[in-house]
Amino acid sequence: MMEKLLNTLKIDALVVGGGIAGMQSALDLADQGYQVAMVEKEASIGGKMIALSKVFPTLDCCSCITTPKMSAVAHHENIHLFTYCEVQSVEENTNGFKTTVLQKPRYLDADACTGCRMCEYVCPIDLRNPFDLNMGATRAVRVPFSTAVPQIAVLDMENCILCGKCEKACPVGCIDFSQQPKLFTLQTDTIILATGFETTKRDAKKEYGAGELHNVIDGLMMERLLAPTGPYGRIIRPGDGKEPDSIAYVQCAGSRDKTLGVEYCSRVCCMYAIKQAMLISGSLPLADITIYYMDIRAFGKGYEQFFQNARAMGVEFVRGKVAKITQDDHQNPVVRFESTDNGSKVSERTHDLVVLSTGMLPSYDTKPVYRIPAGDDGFVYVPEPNSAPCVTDREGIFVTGAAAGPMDIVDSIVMAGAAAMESAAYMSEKQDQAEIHEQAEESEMEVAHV
Amino acid sequence: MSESTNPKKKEEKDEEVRIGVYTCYCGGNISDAVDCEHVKKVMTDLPNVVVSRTDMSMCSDAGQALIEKDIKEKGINRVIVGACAPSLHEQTFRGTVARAGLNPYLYHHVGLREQDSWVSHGDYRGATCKALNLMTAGVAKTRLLAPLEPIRLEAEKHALVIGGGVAGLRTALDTARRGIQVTLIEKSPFLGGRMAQLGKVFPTDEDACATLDKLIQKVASHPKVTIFTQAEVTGVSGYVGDYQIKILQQSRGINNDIAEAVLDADMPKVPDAFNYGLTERKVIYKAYPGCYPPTPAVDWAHYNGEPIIVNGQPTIFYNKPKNFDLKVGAIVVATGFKPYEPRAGEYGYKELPEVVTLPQLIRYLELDKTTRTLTWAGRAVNDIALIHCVGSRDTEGVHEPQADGQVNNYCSRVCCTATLHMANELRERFPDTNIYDFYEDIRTYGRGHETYYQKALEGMVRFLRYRGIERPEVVAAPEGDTHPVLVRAKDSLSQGEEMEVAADLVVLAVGMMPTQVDELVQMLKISRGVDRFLAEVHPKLRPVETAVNGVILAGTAQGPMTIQESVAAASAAAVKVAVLLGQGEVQLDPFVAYVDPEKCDGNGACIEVCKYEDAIKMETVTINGKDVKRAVVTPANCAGCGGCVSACPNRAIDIQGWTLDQYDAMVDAIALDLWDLMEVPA
Amino acid sequence: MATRVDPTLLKEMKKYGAVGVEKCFNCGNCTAICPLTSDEYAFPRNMIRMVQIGNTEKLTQSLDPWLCYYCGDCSATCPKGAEPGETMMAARRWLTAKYDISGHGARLYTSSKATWKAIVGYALIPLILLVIFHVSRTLGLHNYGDIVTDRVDINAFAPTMWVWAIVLIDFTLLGGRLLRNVINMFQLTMGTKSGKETIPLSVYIAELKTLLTHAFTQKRWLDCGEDRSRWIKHLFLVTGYGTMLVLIVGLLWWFQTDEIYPIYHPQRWLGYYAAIVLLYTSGEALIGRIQKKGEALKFSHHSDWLFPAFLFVGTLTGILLHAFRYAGWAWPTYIIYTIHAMILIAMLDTEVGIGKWTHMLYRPLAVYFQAVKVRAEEYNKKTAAALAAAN
Amino acid sequence: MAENKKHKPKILILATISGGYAGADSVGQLHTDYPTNTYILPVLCPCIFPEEFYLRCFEQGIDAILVMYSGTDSPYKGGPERTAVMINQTYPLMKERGIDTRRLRLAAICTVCTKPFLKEVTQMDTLLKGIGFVRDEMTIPEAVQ
Amino acid sequence: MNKKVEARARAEKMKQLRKEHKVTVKRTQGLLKEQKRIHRDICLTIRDTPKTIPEIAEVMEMPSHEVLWHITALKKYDVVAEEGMCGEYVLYTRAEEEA
Repeated sequence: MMEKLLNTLKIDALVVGGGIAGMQSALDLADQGYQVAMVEKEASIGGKMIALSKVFPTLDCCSCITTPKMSAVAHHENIHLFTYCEVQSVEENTNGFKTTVLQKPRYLDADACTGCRMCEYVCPIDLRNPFDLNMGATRAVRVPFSTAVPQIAVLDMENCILCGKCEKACPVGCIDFSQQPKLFTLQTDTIILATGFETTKRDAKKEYGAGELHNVIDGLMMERLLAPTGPYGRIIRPGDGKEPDSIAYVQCAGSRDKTLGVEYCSRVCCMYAIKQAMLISGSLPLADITIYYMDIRAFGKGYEQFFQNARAMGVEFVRGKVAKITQDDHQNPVVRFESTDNGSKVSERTHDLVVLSTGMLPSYDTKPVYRIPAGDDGFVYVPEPNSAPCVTDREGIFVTGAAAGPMDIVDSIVMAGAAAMESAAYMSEKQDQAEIHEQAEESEMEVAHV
Repeated sequence: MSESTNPKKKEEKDEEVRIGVYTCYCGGNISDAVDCEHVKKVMTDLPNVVVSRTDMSMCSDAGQALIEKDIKEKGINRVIVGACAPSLHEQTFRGTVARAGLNPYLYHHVGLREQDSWVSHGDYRGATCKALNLMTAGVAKTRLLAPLEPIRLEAEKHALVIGGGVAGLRTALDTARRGIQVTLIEKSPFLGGRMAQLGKVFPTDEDACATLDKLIQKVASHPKVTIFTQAEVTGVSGYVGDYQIKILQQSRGINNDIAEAVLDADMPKVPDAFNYGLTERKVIYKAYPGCYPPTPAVDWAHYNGEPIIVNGQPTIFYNKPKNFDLKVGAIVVATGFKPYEPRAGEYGYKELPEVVTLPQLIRYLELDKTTRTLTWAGRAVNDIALIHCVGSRDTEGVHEPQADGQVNNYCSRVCCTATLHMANELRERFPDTNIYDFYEDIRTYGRGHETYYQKALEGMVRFLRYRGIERPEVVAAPEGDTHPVLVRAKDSLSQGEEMEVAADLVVLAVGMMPTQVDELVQMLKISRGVDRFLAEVHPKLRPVETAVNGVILAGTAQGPMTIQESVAAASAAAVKVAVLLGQGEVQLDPFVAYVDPEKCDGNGACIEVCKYEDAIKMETVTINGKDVKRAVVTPANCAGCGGCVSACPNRAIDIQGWTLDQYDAMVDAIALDLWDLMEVPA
Repeated sequence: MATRVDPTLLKEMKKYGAVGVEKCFNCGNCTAICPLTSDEYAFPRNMIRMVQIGNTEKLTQSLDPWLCYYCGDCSATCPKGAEPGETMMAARRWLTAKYDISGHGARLYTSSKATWKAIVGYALIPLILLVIFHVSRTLGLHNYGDIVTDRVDINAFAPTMWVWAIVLIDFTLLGGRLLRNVINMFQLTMGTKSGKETIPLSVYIAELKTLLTHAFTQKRWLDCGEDRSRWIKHLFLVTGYGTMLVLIVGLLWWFQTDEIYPIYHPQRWLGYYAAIVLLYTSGEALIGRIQKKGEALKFSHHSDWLFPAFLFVGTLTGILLHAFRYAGWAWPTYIIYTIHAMILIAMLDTEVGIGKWTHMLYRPLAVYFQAVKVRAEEYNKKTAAALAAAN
Repeated sequence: MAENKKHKPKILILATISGGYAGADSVGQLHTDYPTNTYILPVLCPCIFPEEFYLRCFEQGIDAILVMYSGTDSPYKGGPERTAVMINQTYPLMKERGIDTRRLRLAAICTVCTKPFLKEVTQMDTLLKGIGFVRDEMTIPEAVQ
Repeated sequence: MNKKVEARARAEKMKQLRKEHKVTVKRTQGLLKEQKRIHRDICLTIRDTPKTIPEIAEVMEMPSHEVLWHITALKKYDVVAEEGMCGEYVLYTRAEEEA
């Protein structure tokens, strides 16, 4: 299939990671005529962004921005998409980089699958859906989510009883339980790392209930609750299905906290909390929303106005770090905090639902495979951020998006363009040099002839 | 250049019109306020409509696949989608339609989100009825759509970059590295922009000028870059791929042979804007020692024309401005920012000698990098107060407007980190000083920025937190006080107690304002946002492009940014230029005038009103053996304004894709009273 | 009028052992995590803020530092590593010094060199007195106390009544100093110096039981979230120390005897009990500090070492004294007696009224004062309401 | 909003893509409500419309027309001027037919002119509440329905 | 005949595969058994009257968050449907068409 095609094609750039940054870089390269290979470890591209509800500060629906890009990536004649694949090793050679990629088995023939989901409907195993942060349900064989690209099912062998029902149900007979992992290689001139980020684990802080309190959720979970395709189809709390009347946001629940080993600011949490607050007050107009914060970092274009609008809409902002979250007899989370702004009183307030504004953590260590070190914060090290924000300390390999530190979508997209520029310029210059070299050789030969 | 495509139109009109109508939920954005299912139902019954569907998000791959499938399987040959604003996804769906083998202009987009669901909360029935009318109008137009071919134009592989600051330089370099010719113009005599005025910069503490110099060297030595300093754009015409630019360049006035000597000569002095008026410079000057180009320049605005003795010779310098034209395919606007200038009396600025802006202090410290004792206004400085958000985050009606009557309600993004960076530098260089910092929120958001806050705290900088509406006040200390100025604020961290800092120096962390480029904005027809910075099309979909095809933004002209962000934005701008011009050809929408030769009687009314050169000509053609005059349009020269359409008494001329017939049909549909169709449970 | 920010206090407080207080960005986590805080008591952030702003006046008037038992939750959960618990500790040191009018305490807290000098100075007092005593005897100025070497006769080496007299004199002086400091504390914290509304005596009397319970039990400590072992150990320490203090200061004539009583005699077992408790608790405290065990022992200001070290060495020398006497070694007994006396005097003189020792008075007083304040506020409200009703 | 039950006078907005239409989008992005009897059609430049077009609109039952052009920001040479000419020529024709000339208005709206946009729309809506449907005042030359 | 051979080969292959994935298959089978029981019980509980999550949890003596998850799964695959609200809680009932 694809590999054969690749042998005949010269691939110019490899983009690792199919999130918004990776997609934008790939598109910007492909639009210039470069052949791009994209490797994504999940079964669909779209990254973290595709799971979000609406985005700040425009409040337009997130999938309206992501899905067209996903679609463009999938359909672009210069982009070759490899999902459910992981990069195993990278070797440098005279032509650039030889990358060995592992194709994880989907246990079905990806070329034949039409994404009809018949297999999913017959599968007897209900599993927690990772796309919904384990709040919703899915099956052991499934299309990852409704807008997945490619629309191909994937079978989770870890949770399969091999009953064979899917095999029988599949109209094209593409299920193959005996599929094995496969390795293939890609030869490229340059690599762009767009490996993205992870979020703070919900159980990271014992003062916040160590993940044991079911009505204390994290920001990404709230995104799913707000998304029209969310697990419950409405905003109810995961502890007992109650529609919350009073919702609290705990800012810096994973950032700017030495006890968690994360001293940096995660950059997006203030804005996503404010955005979610605005969305909630749209769906649950009577709900009280409180945001406990230390500094509101509404720094971007239009962000400050967004923050002021939220304030004007009645979202309550309380300055003070929540020290402790416990739970009352009705599973209602109780937050304890000092309001440092107003008379410095210590208070305990009961809410129906608490959202931890968890921060961004590096998701991938580039050291073993790419021999690129991490900075103090664990994100990919960039030696000259003010001159070359996408250039790593290994020539020919570039970094973009949240792999290079916490970043919001706007900044990721801009940086993705910059990474595409850097790698394109790197390739142009390499080619120019090769031509100069060739010319020099030719002229030498001429001299020799004479 | 393509031919006008109207001959084709006739044939295809005969074919049966089969319309597919798609109403998007937009993930709830539309369906929350509009009954999309009802819209779908009503659309099904309209003539020529073959399918009518809804989807959670039409623009998703699955949604697009739906349309493709209908085109292929149901023989749909016109498509209309009701979704977000056409500026966002009209192109997406044109692409979808094209992929399915249909002419992309057989697609029509109706904005149901920005112009209906988002502006009609609480009026579900009204919004739904409005959607019905709009969609019906859309279908009416769709019925009359004709296939069109985009106009293909050869693109000049040449870009103009306006602005020689770090963003402009970076865009120029990157564009040139992709093999595209670049002309970089800078208004002032020297490159470097605002970055040259900085000392050490975060997050690396590198020397700004050193970093900048490296970049300038690369740009200046690149064979594909031409640099013009003291140059300004005076005229723009044309369109993407083929812009004609008029440039006016002032003379430098100095030959290289006297470059050294002239600097030593005696001559009048003026306040040095490079040092924000802290010092004076001569009228013939270099901005800073290592500036580029290294040749001094004459400050024509201040040079009085009197002879200056150079090498013993009285010399008079003459400015002979040069006008020249350029042909470029794309324009990058990198006109940068200017620091906010507080009005007189704002925090004591210009009234108390001890009050300075942060950029001024940076220059002051750069003037003498070695001194270990800080003095200001003749006094040793022991206590320094820093005030954040000066000229940023102001609220209309609460804060006094600035000198120009405007209120900057945005956050200037960089000042927090810049201020803390300065606090740390002061702490390091002058360890005995006490530093106080008045803030509302510390916004050290970027990678490595929080470290500066941490360091400032560790360095015993005292932070006082005021609340937005209660800004600090700066007053002269009463006679006999230990210090010349007092800064007072209600410290929210001390239960709102009024605190007072006695200071020798008050530093205002001023925000960023867009450079005044009104004329350029008008010439380029680009737009500004409410914050008066230049506006992009969409912050996520097209973050560096303007609404004008071929005009691209780079750096702080677009909004406050750090150096790092400016550089990234500049590279992103360059990539757009490369995409646009790299292929040597650009495509334009075919929305231009065309003439129906059967209706045209050659009266020439259209030519009379047309303001575009060579857009419409009268030609003699032979019809039925008779030589008659008929109007003929040259598509590449036609802008598609339609002035000719209203002038023609015979309705013989129209704009492709926007015909009067289509408008009539839409108006009819909008005039329909559809309330009867609303008798469904809301 | 606006309070002027005073940058010196923070620097001063660092000398008193505040570490990291400058790093605090006032998030309020410490106050909210503290199990003892409520609407009435909000610390430690307020305390930190006073230090950062340099509000010396407010800090001097504050009782809050004494209401903290240093469980360390605030320091353990501080997102900035600002060590709020240690700031509270430093504030206690600072306040102890502030209450001391002589300024002696301040010198000892801010300089380890001054502390050493004081220790040596005070320790020399008993030595010099003994030397004078024996030299004057050999000069024939008096005929008390020949040094007996064939058996142990402490009362001959250092006659009990003389020693007791000196101890009592010293203790009276120290007591005077302590009383003066307590009055000073009262004036500073209860606002009598700032001319605020005075609290009626009845309120003071009504809350007396708070003073007594807290003085003996440190009950408030139990509200801390940690386990009770620290409280229990401390309680034991208090009983052991109290016993020893009573034995030496109050009952020296009964305690310092040459006759060895039978084991069931209270003089024997009281002494043993006190010795064991003191040796164990002070030893554990020292080891804890060396190992930096737990939040409360992570940082040790030089003044923190002093009290447990004195107790430990004092107890050790006391035990040795007892052992030598038991063994009948005359000279070693006299020498160790001298050393023991030197240590105890040095301890008393550097601790009572100015050192950490003093917290055993200040802390219950502070709890008491705080309770008085709360009651007074209620009282005032009531009277105001009654007045309003009458009108 | 119970009053929505019935058909209300309709406002047609002809908005330039480079100006008014984008301005309307900006209003949408701010989620500011305005009446639903407003129908925006994008135009490249309203100079395309001859006088008959406007008259026909009224005849068809459009009760008011707001032409939101780009004014001096127009990307088209001569477009704004020509638009103004066409509209000025329409007014006397409206009078002839007994149509209140306030029903046709020309306004310059830029891409971020959210406040002017809302002002125009609400003003027109208020006007229509007072003067009612166009059909009720029109003297229709030919017999139409 | 040919079909039979194929079926046998397939059965053999599945057997082999089940052996290969012994651990996960066994664990998942246990999970499935439990899940089936719970689903049956939930359906039984809400057969006659629609109930809220806390009500179902009380009847089944199960933590409410687990009940919610099972309901979510049943709802996604159309076994259970929402039927109005009871105060702040959603009422769940059997879906009309049984899966």
